Amino acid sequence: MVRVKSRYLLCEINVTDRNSLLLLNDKAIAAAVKEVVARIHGDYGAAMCSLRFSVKYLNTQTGMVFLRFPKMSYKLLWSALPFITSIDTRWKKIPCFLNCLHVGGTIRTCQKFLIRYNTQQLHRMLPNCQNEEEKEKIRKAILSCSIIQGAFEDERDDNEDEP
Amino acid sequence: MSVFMDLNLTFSADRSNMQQIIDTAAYLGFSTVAVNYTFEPSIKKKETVPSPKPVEDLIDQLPIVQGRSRPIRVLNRLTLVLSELSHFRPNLTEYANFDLLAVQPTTEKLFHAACTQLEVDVISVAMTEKLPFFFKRAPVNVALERGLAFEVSYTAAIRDATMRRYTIANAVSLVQACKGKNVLVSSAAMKPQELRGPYDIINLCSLMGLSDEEAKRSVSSICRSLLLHAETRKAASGVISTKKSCGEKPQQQEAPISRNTGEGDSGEGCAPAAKRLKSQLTD
Amino acid sequence: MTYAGLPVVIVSRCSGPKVVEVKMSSKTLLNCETSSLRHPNNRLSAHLEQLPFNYRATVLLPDCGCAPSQLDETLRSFQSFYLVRNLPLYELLDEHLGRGSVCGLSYKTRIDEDNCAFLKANGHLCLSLDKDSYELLGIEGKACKPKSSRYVVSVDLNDRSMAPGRPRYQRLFSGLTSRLPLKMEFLLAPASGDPDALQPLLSRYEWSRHTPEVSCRLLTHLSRPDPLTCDLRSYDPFDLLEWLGAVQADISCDNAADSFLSSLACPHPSAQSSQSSFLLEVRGLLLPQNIMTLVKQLSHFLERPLSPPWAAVTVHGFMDNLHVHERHFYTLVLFPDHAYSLHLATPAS
Amino acid sequence: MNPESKDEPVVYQSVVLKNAAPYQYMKVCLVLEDKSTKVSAVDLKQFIITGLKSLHGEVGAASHFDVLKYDEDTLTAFLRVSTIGLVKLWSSLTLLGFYNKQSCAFRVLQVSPFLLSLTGNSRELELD
Repeated sequence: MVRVKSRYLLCEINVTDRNSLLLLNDKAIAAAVKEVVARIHGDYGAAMCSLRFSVKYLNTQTGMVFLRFPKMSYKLLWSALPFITSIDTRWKKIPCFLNCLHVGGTIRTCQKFLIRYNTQQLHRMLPNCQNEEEKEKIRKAILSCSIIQGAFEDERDDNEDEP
Repeated sequence: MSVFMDLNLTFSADRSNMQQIIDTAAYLGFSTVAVNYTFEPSIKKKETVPSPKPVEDLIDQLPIVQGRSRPIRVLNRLTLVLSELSHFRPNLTEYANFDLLAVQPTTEKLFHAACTQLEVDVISVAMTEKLPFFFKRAPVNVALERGLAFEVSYTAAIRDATMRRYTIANAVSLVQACKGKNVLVSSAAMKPQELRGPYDIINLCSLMGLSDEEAKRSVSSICRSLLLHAETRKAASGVISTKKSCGEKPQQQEAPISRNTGEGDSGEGCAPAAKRLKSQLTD
Repeated sequence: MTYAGLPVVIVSRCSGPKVVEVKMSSKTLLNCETSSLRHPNNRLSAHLEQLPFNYRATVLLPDCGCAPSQLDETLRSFQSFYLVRNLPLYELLDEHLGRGSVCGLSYKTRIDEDNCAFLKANGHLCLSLDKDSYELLGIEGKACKPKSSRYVVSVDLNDRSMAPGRPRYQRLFSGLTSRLPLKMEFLLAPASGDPDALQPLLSRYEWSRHTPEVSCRLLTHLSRPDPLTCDLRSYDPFDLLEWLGAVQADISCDNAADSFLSSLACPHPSAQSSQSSFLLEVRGLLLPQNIMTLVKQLSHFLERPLSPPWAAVTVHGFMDNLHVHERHFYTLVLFPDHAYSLHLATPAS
Repeated sequence: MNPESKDEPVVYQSVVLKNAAPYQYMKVCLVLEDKSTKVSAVDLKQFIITGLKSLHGEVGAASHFDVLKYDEDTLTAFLRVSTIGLVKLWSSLTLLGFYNKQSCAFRVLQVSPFLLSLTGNSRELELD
């Protein structure tokens, strides 16, 4: 079967109050992206965004999100993302901005990148720890990084939902 | 490249409107147009297939194509909106009255059937709604091999913003599925203001992901091969061709596919047409 | 260098033309050439020959102190041309006709859609055909572009193998009489200026005679590039052509940079012309020799007192012209010292 | 021109510019259902911007184009747009369907990278 090519964007949702991240869900983010694309790129953008766009993964703890765009129009759609200033959830409007960290051709490359990125972040946190207990926690987390794969869907998945 | 055609002008009983639409098409440089009759067959209501009006009843006078010295050619076409496979009756003689036969499948199953079995020329893709199915490569490839074309009509995109999104989105996924081959772009216009010129359409096609060359083909050569396809379909796979007796004076819609100049070559039969169709499609 | 910032600049001195092109997906093409009418190797006439059928020529005379009556006369002296209706193409193979005494092109045919035909002054008959017609004709030609479904068949009627009775002639003749009996409306002009050359044809077909239309427009308060402070040849060619286009289309160049409607401005440095300017125009079927005559007259005119500091001749070819495969025009800017700069444009559709 | 060329007028120079055209020029005509409607040049430009905004969003609306000339009687205009913005502008014109609730169409008469091409169209030659 011929594969329809996609691009995966790994984005970090930056908020002032980290607790508000917990209110987010896939739908709210997808709606925010569609809304901003329609505003910035009009009906054409909206049409391109209705094809094969989806929020593949969201971590409400870290604010990491995977967006899938069709390869032919990902640059156009990506160019609208910086104009997201807030995401509407059912409870409240969360002011935020998206920071794109990585663009990959498959979910797996993005996942690898994310693991490396998270490890780096943990390493940076380590010297800032106040006591031994916290340090131990982070060390454990670093060690566990290489095996937290269950959170992601299998890569083959995107081969199957070809239109 | 051959002449420009618009193979979908919506039929209207209003004579002056029809005249205006065809006049505008000629003014925009279309050498051939097809008047489209849409029919939605159902089992319950015993409706009859519409019969095409002869050109004289449709309009008063055939306009001259802009920049040329010949009049526009007007054909008829029937579009069946299918919701049940059994509604398509392949042997219906009424179908034979039309120069072109199109179906608009509403479900994935019907789309598959249209691509692989139905004896039609055009598969029309709905532009006014989000597609209820995906275009699968396999049936699309079969359709391409059989010389069918997929139709995108742009009038809906002019009427309304939501429709515009559906039109672009559906057209883009169609173009991806058939890799830009055999896409037919037509207007489905009901008013003269809804028609657009061939070069405007070619430019618009770039939004749908067609290359310039493919876009040009979609309003010219593909239309031409479709007409040949229709001719051979009616002529039993291109082997046997039936000719009307010469008693009738040759009418517009019966004229064989004329080579561009449309002059002096009416002696051509249907036999080489089948051969030419193939070469046209593979080039 | 002259055209700094633009892709290619090649300067070669007093030698033959040498052109280096940058590989890009080729679409718009602008060839700018500077030389002098007195230069022994100037290629002006060669360039003019490349556009065998012209539809319109204009002459812009900025700041002209005297009425250009002499040029007006030149334009009115151009030969008339004939529109012949329903001309079967095989007629052009006639010995007395298609052997260089007559030239012309099919009228109301579009090169991207229809079959077109051209009869050049050098006796070459060219046909641009779609695939079906090409196969029916059965004469060897070549595809317009690779993978294109259009073909060009070109035959030299002066060639010995094309003499009546020879096999190649017979093949073409029978092709155009039986297999592909093309009939077209044709614009024809006597290439040598002898109107009798057409007589055998005119006696058999419906025809009409046309003379080129000449008009003259007086322009006042023209803001124009000012060559006193700066050589005209140092302007960006696209800016210069844009300005010439604006003058011809009667578009104002006096816009503020922040104007809502248009920010079109005259190329800088510019000046208001102090005297009136003239724009002469001629429309019809113009041949390269007509243009050459015009250029010669113009260079005489520029030598006279009170004449403009320079003059611009713009010639539009017939759009559906085979030899330029796309619409095409050129602009010649002529100076009193016989120097010229020629801009040949080949825009894509 | 090189400074030497003043003393030496027989300099030969040939330059080829490929795809360097900075602008594209369009000759367009607005066709309205009600022929008596008046449209000013400013209205026209506003209308085109609305079309750009609806099809290509804020990015489209921000792209610059000039109305070089406009004839109110025939509703014909010359537009200038940067070469990269042509597809966007043209497609917006194509899909503009309503002017103040009456149906309309933009007829694109000619497009060229040279304004001069728009002044001489041999296809307009009428001899009949």
